[in-house]
Amino acid sequence: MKTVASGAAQTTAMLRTMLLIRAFEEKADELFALGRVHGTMHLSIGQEAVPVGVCAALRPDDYILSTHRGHGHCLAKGADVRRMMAEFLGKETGYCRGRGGSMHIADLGTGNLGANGIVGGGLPISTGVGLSIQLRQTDQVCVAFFGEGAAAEGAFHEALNLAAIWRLPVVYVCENNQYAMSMPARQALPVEGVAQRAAAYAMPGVTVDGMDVLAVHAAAAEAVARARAGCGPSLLECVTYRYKGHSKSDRQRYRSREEVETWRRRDPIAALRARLLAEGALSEADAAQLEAWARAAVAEAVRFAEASPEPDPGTLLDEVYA
Amino acid sequence: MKTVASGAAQTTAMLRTMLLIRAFEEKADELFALGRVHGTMHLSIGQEAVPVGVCAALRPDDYILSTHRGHGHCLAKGADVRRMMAEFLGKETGYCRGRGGSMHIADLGTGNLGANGIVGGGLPISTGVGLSIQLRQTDQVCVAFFGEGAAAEGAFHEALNLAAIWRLPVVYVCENNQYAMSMPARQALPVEGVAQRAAAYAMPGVTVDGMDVLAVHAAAAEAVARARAGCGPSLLECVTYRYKGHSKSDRQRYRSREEVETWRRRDPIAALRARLLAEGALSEADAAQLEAWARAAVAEAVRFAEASPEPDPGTLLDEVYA
Amino acid sequence: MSRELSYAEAVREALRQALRGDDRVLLLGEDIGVYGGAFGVTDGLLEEFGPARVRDTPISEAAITGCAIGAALTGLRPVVEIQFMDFITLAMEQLVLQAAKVRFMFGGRAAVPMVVRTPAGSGTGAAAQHSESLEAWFAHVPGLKVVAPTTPADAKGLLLASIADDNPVIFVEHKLLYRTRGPVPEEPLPVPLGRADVKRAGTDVTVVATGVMVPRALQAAEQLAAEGVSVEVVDPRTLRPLDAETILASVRKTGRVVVAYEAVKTLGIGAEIAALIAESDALFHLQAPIVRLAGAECPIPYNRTLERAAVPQVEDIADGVRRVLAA
Amino acid sequence: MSRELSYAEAVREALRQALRGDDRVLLLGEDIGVYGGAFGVTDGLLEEFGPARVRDTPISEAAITGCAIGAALTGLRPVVEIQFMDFITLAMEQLVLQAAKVRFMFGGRAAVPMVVRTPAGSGTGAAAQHSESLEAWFAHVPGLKVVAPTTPADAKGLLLASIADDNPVIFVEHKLLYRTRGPVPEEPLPVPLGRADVKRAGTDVTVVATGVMVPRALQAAEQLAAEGVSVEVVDPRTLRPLDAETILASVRKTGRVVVAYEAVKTLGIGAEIAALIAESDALFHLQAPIVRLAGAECPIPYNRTLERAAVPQVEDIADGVRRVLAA
Ligand SMILES: Cc1ncc(C[n+]2csc(CCOP(=O)(O)OP(=O)(O)O)c2C)c(N)n1
Ligand SMILES: Cc1ncc(C[n+]2csc(CCOP(=O)(O)OP(=O)(O)O)c2C)c(N)n1
Ligand SMILES: [Mg+2]
Ligand SMILES: [Mg+2]
Repeated sequence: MKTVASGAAQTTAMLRTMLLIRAFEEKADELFALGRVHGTMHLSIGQEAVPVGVCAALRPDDYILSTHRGHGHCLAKGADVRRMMAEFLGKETGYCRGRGGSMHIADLGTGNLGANGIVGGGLPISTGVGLSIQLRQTDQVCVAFFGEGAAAEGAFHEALNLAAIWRLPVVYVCENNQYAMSMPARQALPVEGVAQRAAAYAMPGVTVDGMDVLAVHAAAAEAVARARAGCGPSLLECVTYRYKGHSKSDRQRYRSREEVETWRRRDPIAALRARLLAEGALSEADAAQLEAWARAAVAEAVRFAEASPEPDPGTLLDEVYA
Repeated sequence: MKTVASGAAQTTAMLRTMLLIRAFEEKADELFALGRVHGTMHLSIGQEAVPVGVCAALRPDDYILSTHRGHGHCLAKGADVRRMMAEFLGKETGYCRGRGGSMHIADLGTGNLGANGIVGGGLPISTGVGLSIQLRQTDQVCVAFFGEGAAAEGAFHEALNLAAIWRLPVVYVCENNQYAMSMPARQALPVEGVAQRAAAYAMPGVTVDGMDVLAVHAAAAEAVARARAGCGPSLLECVTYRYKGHSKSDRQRYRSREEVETWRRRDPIAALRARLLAEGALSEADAAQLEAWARAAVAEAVRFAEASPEPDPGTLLDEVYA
Repeated sequence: MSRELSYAEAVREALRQALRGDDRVLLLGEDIGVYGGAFGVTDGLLEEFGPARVRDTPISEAAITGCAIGAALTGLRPVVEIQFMDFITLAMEQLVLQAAKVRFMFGGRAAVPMVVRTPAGSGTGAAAQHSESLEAWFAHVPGLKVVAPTTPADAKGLLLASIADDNPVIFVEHKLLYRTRGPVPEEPLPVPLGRADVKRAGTDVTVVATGVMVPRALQAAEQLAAEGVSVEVVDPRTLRPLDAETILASVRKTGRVVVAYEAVKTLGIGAEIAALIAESDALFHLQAPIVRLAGAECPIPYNRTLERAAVPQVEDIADGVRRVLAA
Repeated sequence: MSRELSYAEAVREALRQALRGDDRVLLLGEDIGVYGGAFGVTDGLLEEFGPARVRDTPISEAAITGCAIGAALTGLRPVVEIQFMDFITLAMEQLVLQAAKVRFMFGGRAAVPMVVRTPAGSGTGAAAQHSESLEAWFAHVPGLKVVAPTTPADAKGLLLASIADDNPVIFVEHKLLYRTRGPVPEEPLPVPLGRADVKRAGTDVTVVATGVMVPRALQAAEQLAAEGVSVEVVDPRTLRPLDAETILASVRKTGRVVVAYEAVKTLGIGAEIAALIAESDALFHLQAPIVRLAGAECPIPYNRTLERAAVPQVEDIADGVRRVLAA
């Protein structure tokens, strides 16, 4: 897989975003461990290539629907890390004014229609976004992210079926990270991968190495172009891995340390970094600078969030109805 | 397609059952027109080959789950036409003591776990029956009937997925009668037929002429044998047609008279009759006798039902809890 | 200008006027196109507005609902028809966890202007899976509005208001009312959500009735008038938010209350109405315990006699009023 | 013989004893095997009973529930875990239109002995889609039973009774109670369904509380005792069928009622409790309007302060009691 149309600048931007996501989540993990977070969260550390590769193929006015494991999607679509962190910490300056938290961050300004606490819950909605695009006759595209575990939900089936018969501009991106909580994909799926199901909806089904951001990007670009051209939906399966537990309470008894280690050796950030260095597109100093930038941006986000006010309980009922 | 293992006696029995179903439903139609039925009903006239061909492949202790269009399934599995008619007319002697009506007839004695008013509603239940068979380690089989319209429901997907990963002894029989109410199958399905979806569950998917009872029977026998042998579920699609409207209020604006006529010319009962005559397995007199028997059985069922008492409103709450 | 329309025609007229007046409105549902809807409500709309805006869908209640949410989030105003209220059970996650909550969860930065129309109720011999009255579930859900018109005029005006509303609205139509007729203004005049209507003024007893119980209560009131009893019939019309003030004012006046609803008695809408009274000062005006008349604690049976016995009839309401007067 | 267990351990013990005692019992759910369940309730059961009877499922709430129905109809006694009560919204059709109605629709000729266990409630910072309290929906459905234990002993005994029951039972566990401890008998002794429990006897005010409001009410009662107020705390334990008699007897005695529940106030279980009182003779014993303390009319927010503000706390209950005494 070569750097295709992307160009070195875009590739470097991808590395930057992946570093930002990683830094955000490592900080989130740390804050959680320090007891500074009330709630739960799902880290996508190890999976950064998927949101970044996919979102790099999108325009600012394109839409995404995200999942419970959505920090990466949100940042990759262009969210402000400060307002994300503020939301994570439940502050009034957060994207959802502290009402949503990690599992519900949305940034309508960048077309992110929200993370979702319900597995598969965003899939029917994404089909509706596709329908809306078609009816409004814009050439926008909608990407729906979901985990391979969601492919067992009825919502997956209904959503893809409607998108297929109506030829809607939606790209369904499956982040197959091998597990749904403790359930191994090989035990939950009678077929090899989720992409095998695309044929049931007469849509293209592509499987790609989800640890290779450029491969993800190339495949996503093709599916997005199809959708934008009015040729209908696609299913793109990105094979990846989450390094951390499912959520904070996970003892990870369903997998071995060796398995995790094997995948860590294929780290998408390290791989891209190495490649850019090898290609001469980046120097060690550039890389270090990017890393420092990401950490600094996250540190600044934490400062911003911590300095922000808590929501006022007197406003509890303000946002229930429009 | 030849008469395979069935033998002339079994084939004649199939004709008999098809005639009984036809006679039952023509009478139901007539009673409805006379205003003697309070409620709705869904006639399967034209589709008789499917329940009869499938159920002929089952043992008495096998299970079926039926649909809103379930008269044929019920009779084919061995129900007493008198108690069916009594249920249809809402009588205390009916299978459901008049509580269920056409859409909910069940006959647990013959393994019919019930018609269902919810499209796709029986599919998850059938998977559970398969699970129960597997856990109880009997060699029973469960057949789940459903219309092609139900293949758009999430329940279809979830049910088949679970049956596949657990290798349950369930045969999913799709009665593709071309329409779901007014929705043509070609408009609701992005693929050619429902059987095309079997691959998404790594199970065999077979399409068969649903107007040919022997073809249905042969295909069903194979799927049932697989299930009984512990080789897991199958999806069998029977291509058929309903001659009558969806239910009583249907003006049938979604199809042409010519289309209906074309299908009527392939009538499954007429075809089997002609074939048995041609093979010399049946004489015209035999055939006429079978027809008369069916009409007489239904007439007797109407007498039985009409002589039966209405349920007592004082018993309204008796069957809510066990 | 007003003329007589049936309730079904009134709903259709509201849909037609909304579709004509606002490009963002679209209809989604099973068999709403050439079939005209299971109860004929959308008859003729496909011909006028075409298959893109009057969109027949496969049998996928959850995804249809999700489609409406996605469309509403991105600038459209979808109106979904769920063929029978029973089938809304398949869309609960999308309606309750998504549509109702999105705005709140996103800190007020999104709106979900959509309507789910659905026919409810028993009386047609359709048995337990085609006769549900589930409005109380939705009235329990912040973020949703629940509307249940009982006259053609209310059907039209409340539907127009629901489509114009920026929140998800569950619009409950009653099958037995579709053919009832009444005057309906020709103009697209919304009837505001959240306001009860005193369908008949009276002084001795308040009957708070919803759905098909409203015409039944009016009939009972007519009978009782002959007995010299003056019954006030209050129709909440919107079940969430409930217009508690109109109900309580009537109770303070009459001191006697019958609540009539078709849904199962336990935790049906009348439970909330009784509770509202019991937690207000109106309690001290009560001269008799509240009488709730509602659906029996069973699924709806098929047999016609059993089916009738399972929900309050005119005579049950009249008896209930007599009972509350005698207490 | 009794020893201290946590509520989670008590549930686990009931499951273990049921699995040991009856071959027909099986567990189905997401991550109930090696993971031990999202809240650790089924920890260790896979090891003892193997993957056939402690069956991890894919994420398919509707089909898991359907599997239980099919298994129950053919001789087994399945116990399903729905990981969070919110997700039960995906199984409403199977639970309400199928499980609850099959017996009635089939004229009493079938039974559906199954249990759906599910953790409910807020307080964990899990926000709007992981904090639902939806028990009132199910209490509105004939054919279902609804159980909501609040102590370890009740959790064990009621779960055993639910598994032994021949009807579909929704068994609501509360996340915040999982770690609370109390004495639990070692023997597999069922606690009968349908009977309320007076968790504290008193004479001045009745507090009818459910779920996590029971320990909060007991704490409030303790505080109020210091002020010389004698509070009776009634825990219905089973929400369908409700033990109206025990509640009404307490109301007749005290004449003052606070109903405390976590679910959204409108049409939560307390609506039915208030209505039951208002339609009974107990109404005439009321010396003050009923006070309902319940969840705010909004989804559960993420922020901890907002989350606390959205549901009644100990001090709110104490204030409610003072209010009902002052009226
Ligand atoms: C409808 C529903 N069922 C169950 C859950 C609990 N849950 C949250 S994430 C998760 C696993 C999801 O797996 P997958 O879709 O593969 O996404 P991943 O977590 O691996 O990113 C489960 C079971 C949920 N949130 N929603
Ligand atoms: C969940 C649900 N949605 C809609 C309906 C209304 N309905 C009853 S039958 C039917 C068409 C079903 O089509 P199909 O599955 O092909 O069966 P057929 O009627 O053709 O036998 C519809 C839409 C229903 N009963 N249940
Ligand atoms: Mg996964
Ligand atoms: Mg069909």
